[in-house]
Amino acid sequence: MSEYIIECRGVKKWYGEFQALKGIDFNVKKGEVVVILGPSGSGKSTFIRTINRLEEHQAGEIFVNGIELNNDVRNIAEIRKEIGMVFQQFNLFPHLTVMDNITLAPIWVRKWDKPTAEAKAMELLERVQIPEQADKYPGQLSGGQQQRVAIARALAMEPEIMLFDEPTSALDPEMIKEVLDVMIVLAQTGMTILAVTHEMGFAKTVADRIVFFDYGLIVEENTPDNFFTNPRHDRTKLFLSQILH
Amino acid sequence: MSEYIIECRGVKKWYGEFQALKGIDFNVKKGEVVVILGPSGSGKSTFIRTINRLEEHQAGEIFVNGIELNNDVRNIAEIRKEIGMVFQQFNLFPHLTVMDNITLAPIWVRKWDKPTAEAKAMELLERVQIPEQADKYPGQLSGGQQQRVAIARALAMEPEIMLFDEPTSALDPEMIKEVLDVMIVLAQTGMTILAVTHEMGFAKTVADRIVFFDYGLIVEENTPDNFFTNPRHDRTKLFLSQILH
Amino acid sequence: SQPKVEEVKSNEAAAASTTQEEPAAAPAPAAQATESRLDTVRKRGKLICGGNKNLAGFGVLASDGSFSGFDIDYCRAIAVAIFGKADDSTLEIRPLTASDRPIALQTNEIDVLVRNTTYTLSRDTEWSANFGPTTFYDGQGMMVRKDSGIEKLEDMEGASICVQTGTTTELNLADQMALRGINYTPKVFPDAPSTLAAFQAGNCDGFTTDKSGLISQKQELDDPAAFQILGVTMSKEPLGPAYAHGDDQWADIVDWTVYCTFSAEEFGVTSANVDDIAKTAEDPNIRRMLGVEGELGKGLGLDNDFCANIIREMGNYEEIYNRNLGPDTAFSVPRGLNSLWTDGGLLYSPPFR
Amino acid sequence: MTTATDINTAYEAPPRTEVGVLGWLKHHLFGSWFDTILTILSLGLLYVVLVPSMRWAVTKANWRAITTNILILIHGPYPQTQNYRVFIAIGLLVVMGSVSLFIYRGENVRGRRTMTIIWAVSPFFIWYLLAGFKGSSFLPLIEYSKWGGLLLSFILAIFGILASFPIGVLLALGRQSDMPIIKWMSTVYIEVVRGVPFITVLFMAQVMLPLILPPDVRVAGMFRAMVATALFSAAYLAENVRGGLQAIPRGQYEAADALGLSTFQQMYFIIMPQALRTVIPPIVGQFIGLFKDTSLVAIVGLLDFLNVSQSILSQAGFLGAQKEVYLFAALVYFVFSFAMSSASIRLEKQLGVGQR
Amino acid sequence: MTTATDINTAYEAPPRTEVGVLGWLKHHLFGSWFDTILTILSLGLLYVVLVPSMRWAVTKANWRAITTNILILIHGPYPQTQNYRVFIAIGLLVVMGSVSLFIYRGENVRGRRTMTIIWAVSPFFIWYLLAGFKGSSFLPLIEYSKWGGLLLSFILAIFGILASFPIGVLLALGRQSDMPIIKWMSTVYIEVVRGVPFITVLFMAQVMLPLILPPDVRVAGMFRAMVATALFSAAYLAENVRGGLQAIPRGQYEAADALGLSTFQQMYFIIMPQALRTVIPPIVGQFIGLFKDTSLVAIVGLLDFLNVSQSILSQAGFLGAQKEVYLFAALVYFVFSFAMSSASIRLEKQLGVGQR
Ligand SMILES: Nc1ncnc2c1ncn2[C@@H]1O[C@H](COP(=O)(O)OP(=O)(O)OP(=O)(O)O)[C@@H](O)[C@H]1O
Ligand SMILES: Nc1ncnc2c1ncn2[C@@H]1O[C@H](COP(=O)(O)OP(=O)(O)OP(=O)(O)O)[C@@H](O)[C@H]1O
Ligand SMILES: [Mg+2]
Ligand SMILES: [Mg+2]
Repeated sequence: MSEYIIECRGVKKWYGEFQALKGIDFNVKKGEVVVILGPSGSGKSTFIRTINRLEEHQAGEIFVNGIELNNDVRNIAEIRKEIGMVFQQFNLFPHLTVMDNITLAPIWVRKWDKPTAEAKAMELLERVQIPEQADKYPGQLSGGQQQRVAIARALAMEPEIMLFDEPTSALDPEMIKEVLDVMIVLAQTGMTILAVTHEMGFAKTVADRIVFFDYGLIVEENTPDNFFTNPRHDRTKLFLSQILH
Repeated sequence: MSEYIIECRGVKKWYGEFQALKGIDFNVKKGEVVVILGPSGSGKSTFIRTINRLEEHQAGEIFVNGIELNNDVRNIAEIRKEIGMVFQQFNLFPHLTVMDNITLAPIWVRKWDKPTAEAKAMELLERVQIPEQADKYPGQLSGGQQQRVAIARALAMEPEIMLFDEPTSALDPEMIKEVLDVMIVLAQTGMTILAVTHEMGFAKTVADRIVFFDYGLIVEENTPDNFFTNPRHDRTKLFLSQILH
Repeated sequence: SQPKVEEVKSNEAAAASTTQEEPAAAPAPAAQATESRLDTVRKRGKLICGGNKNLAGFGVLASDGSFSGFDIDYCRAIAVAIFGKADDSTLEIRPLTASDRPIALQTNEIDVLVRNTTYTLSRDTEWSANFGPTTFYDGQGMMVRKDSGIEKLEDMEGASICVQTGTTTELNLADQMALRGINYTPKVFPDAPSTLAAFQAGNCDGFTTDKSGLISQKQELDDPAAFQILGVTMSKEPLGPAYAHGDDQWADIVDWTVYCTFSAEEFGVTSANVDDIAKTAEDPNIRRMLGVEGELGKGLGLDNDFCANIIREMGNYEEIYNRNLGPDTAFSVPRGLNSLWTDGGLLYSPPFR
Repeated sequence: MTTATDINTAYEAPPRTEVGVLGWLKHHLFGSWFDTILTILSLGLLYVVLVPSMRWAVTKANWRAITTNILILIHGPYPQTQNYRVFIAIGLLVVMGSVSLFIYRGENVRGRRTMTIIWAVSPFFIWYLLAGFKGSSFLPLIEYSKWGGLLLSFILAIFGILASFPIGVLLALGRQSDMPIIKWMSTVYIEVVRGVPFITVLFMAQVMLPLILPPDVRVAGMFRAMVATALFSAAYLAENVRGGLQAIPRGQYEAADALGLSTFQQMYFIIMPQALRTVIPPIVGQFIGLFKDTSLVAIVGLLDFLNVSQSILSQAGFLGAQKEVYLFAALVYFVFSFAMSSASIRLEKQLGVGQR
Repeated sequence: MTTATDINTAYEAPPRTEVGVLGWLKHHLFGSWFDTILTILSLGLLYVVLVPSMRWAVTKANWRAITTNILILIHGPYPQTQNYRVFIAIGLLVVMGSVSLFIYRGENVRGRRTMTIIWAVSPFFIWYLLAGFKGSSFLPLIEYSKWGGLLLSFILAIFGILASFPIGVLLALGRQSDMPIIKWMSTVYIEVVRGVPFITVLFMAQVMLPLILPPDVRVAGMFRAMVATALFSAAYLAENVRGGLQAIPRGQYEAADALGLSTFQQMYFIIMPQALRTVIPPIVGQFIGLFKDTSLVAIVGLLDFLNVSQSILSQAGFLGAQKEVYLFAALVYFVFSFAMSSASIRLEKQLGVGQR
């Protein structure tokens, strides 16, 4: 049991009558880096969001750190503390400075005092290489800088797991590189990472495992090498042919 | 004079005290496909937007089809009829159906009657391969579909020139391909195209010329072959090294 | 300082100068001078009379959409004097609040104001208005709860009193209480219903207004028997019609309309017998009044039989009074001062001759 | 682990955690102890408030004050011999309203266009039906001073809404304009009118207008009130519309420019439809306010619904009927305000404001 | 063509097409014939309106009606022997306001915190300063029925604004809530209160309250009016806030959830600051309306500013001074409404609502 930090068994999810997840069995070990691929609408985002309960699953079980995700509000709070999430659209709080964006949750959820939280925030901003932006507002930053702030904000809670939902797809090419660099460093430090991304370079270099979704199911699970050079499933081959144009 | 469909001489543009364009000399022949590259903030968007007067230039001259762009409102209207523009964020009108988005300008600016405009619109929707979406609203379409509607909307005015400002950078990888395919077909039909894009595949295969901007100046102008394999300028080399990771 | 104020006021009303431009204001009095009020009214085809819609017995909007009441009947009488009849085509009642009635007069919105308005010197001057003969002699009274133990004003030390704002009532109250050295708290309200509602709700110990109003409004209370009206009369409240300065012919028409109803009662002419009496009467006073003899009506610019018309349509003073306030109504206000001079009251008409 | 060899594109039906009305009740009203307490408390509150009120309404209240006066409540002093005209107008509107519900839902374009034309023409038709013609014996002239009650309140509110709308939109655009004169004038107008109580405006109109106009030109009080209402409301509307304009992304203007649309076309087809849609709630709130503020026109001597109600209290038979009359008035205002509010929420939903 | 061998990162200065005030005037007021005509027309209008008004105000108007009564206009029947307390309160507020302008602009965190505490405490201080204490000879008790004029209007408006704010926010959240009971209750409250005229509410409070309360409990009219104002305003505020809530992207809620913020923290730190910011214009419009509507409290017998003004008109000596009195009242309302409006526009700019 304790071998896995995330365990999903038969997770199913409906939006109204539409079934977005059809029974996902999927486990992640501590420190693993997993990249999730798949065509648009295949349920990647839905799945990653059920893990920190931004979406409620209606069947199956999800355990994070051994705690089950169910209607118990305390469990949800407990699990969310351990999971950081980075969104495609950054979702920074536009009315707060970068510093306040990062320290808000540590101060009010982790109950750190302000100097501690700010010291931690500065450390993280240095790690994502934008310490000089601490007092700006998100609207004053470029997209790449905003996404790095979002990563720092998630890391400030010192989570054990980081979820990334297409973190670079709203960015310009040069900025993509900035963000990927941060993610790569993060992966190398041993963080458990679950990332939906179409950056094949990232998948090839740092992923321990690649998972391919379609129609709400896991179609293929493979090592990066095998996945790209020797995919097992026809659907995967079709997908790769379109991506690697 | 009539050799060029677009002629720019010493175009300068300030935002307040900040100079975004520092004297651009640049001409485009009818039927040419020009790709504009450059780092973020180098003035690519600003330049392309001065050509249909979304931004006003403060020095220099711009001629489109031999008509000078100046404060004369009639000239501006005349020129805008001949130029179609596709934006990064699509900018479809969310309260109008796809059909109405496309036919609005032909009916009210070109003064076509409705059936003519709708016939033309259907023809274009078939060309961008989404005729079945005519009665939907933009919010009901995927990003790739929206961008194809935006292209159809611009083409419906039967412009002689198409401007693209990073038309694919808000899209998912699979959708990028859909849009690029449409653009490639368009280039092959002999349309004059000016495109800001970081899709190197597009630049390599269909561009007649590549222009590289930095700090509000044209740093390098070259054929695609030479540009990628044998760039003249150091800045270009640096840029290429970051993009082609 | 009084005359000075008056001068300023009357100038202003006459010259009609406001924030608007000066030149446009200048011709206004001239234009008014050329056309008499009577001509204006005739040309318009109807009389516009400022009235009340909220005072039971005096001016009320009835269920059939018409206005009725003692004051409204005088509006009618004036319309009859001019047009020979009073109906929708010859009379329009403009319901007014206490505080906009002077403006309505000054701006010629209305031709005459018959809205339980007390005749005072300052109103006479500062409203740029004149008052006709008093139609109803009222006096301010005080109503209290029977169980309050208050029998006279002197018992009201420290009491709170509900009173309507913008009225002479408010000022009389202050004068009378100051005179007697009584401390009290006035609670003022913008209109009659809210004043009474506050009293009903127990917000004040006393409720003051004209006695006629007290009598009628007492009926509006949930339990009229639990209240009593004190004997004291705190003021003189002569109520009568008012009209703007500047047209004496018009003033005469209004005045003699009122006197017509007084005289008719004095001579025993009623709506029932007016036509017979016109044929048979021998008293020259009556004959002149009814227009059978002489040219009195023509002198006013009216039909010679204007008074006969009034009595035929509206009745004499007694009929008007009884119809609205008399023993058969819910209010049953005793005539008191409003009796003919011959009965010891104050109603006295100058002779028709 | 799981390696599907064939992709399953079939769907299972979603689990039914709640079935039917009872399930819904259980889930929503008694889902937790907190819900349950709330449910019981509010039922209790309803009981405490409603039961005595109903008992009073049925046994004690003297509703004759209302029933006897229902006609003047509806149309004020409008002559009762002619009041079938008012009821024809009401009937017409009801029929048009019901027919519209069908027609505008359907797909019949010709029918919708016809209906729109009918709606556009009907105000003039109804106006002449109500006002009549001088000297006509079939539809004799009814003077404006005779229009009152709900009829008057409606006319004021509807005119106020219809007329303030274009003025408000123009003012909002004016305030955003690049031309400083237009900008200043719009701003001054908006700020001055918003800054002054409606009563004061009405009062000034009452005092000033007769002084400006030649003495024999008389503007009926109703028109004065109509104009004052519209001008007053326009200033508030302008600010609401401005809020909506601020929510339109720049890209919409740019796209319209790039297509070569003129400024007017851009506003009419692109900007305004979106701007107005986002500010439906405040605009409707304002219109409800306008409807209720029509009662202030009493100051120019008009007999609107609330004033007729109040005057009932002075009728000899109903001297003590405050509670009944005020309750009834509140109820009538509520019914119409609520209808407006509901219609607006339906509209909001149809236009998809709430979704994102 | 141009092939820069070295990148020019230097900037030229922008061309100066207009210099100084004259240049600005030329460009903006006389830029085209249309501008020029507009400029001349509006100057003409100003002349036609302002000059005679000023002449009237200076030569004809009888301002003694105002000057003689200035004290009761400010504080109504508050005893004039004690009215230094009112002026101390006003002075205090002015001083606090001016000091705040400096403090809140500066960077001194301690100073700002102190100032905020002073603001929080001041209402209680001022209240006791004005109300006094029973039996005290230094600050004798002044009964609430003696509070009037602008003082009363302000108290009603400020209390109405401060109290309706939290209630309105809660109602808006309630209406968006998932719990049907809370949703219904909020919706019913909002719709009923919005649907009924303020006058009716005040009147009902007047007639009904004494029937509900035990006979010896008397609530001062001022408190009744304060509560009614706040409750009434809250319903409108709720709808405005709901408009703001609808403008918040879902991503903001999700990000807050993902960080583990509680529902309250989420609302307080993330959602509300943004929601309120977008609806500043309608909220301010509503508060201006509230300030002006305070004049309706006359119906429960309170002497607010407008009622004091009107009562001047029944003083012998000033019976005909309508124009002066109403103009002055309009001016006073305008000054304060405009101040609110300007402050809100500054706030909007500071918070960057208009920029995108
Ligand atoms: N709130 C919702 N209501 C209804 N259907 C939804 C909702 N969210 C997602 N879906 C549907 O569920 C399916 C899976 O969506 P999801 O966002 O998980 O896909 P994805 O794999 O992340 O796609 P993408 O690459 O476009 O982000 C899609 O068909 C989508 O239309
Ligand atoms: N409206 C504006 N006001 C002030 N500065 C502006 C404005 N628009 C653009 N700029 C500035 O002008 C410069 C050029 O902007 P532009 O958008 O043309 O760059 P770009 O090359 O298109 O960059 P990107 O790849 O990020 O789109 C940038 O430094 C930008 O900050
Ligand atoms: Mg997704
Ligand atoms: Mg750009």
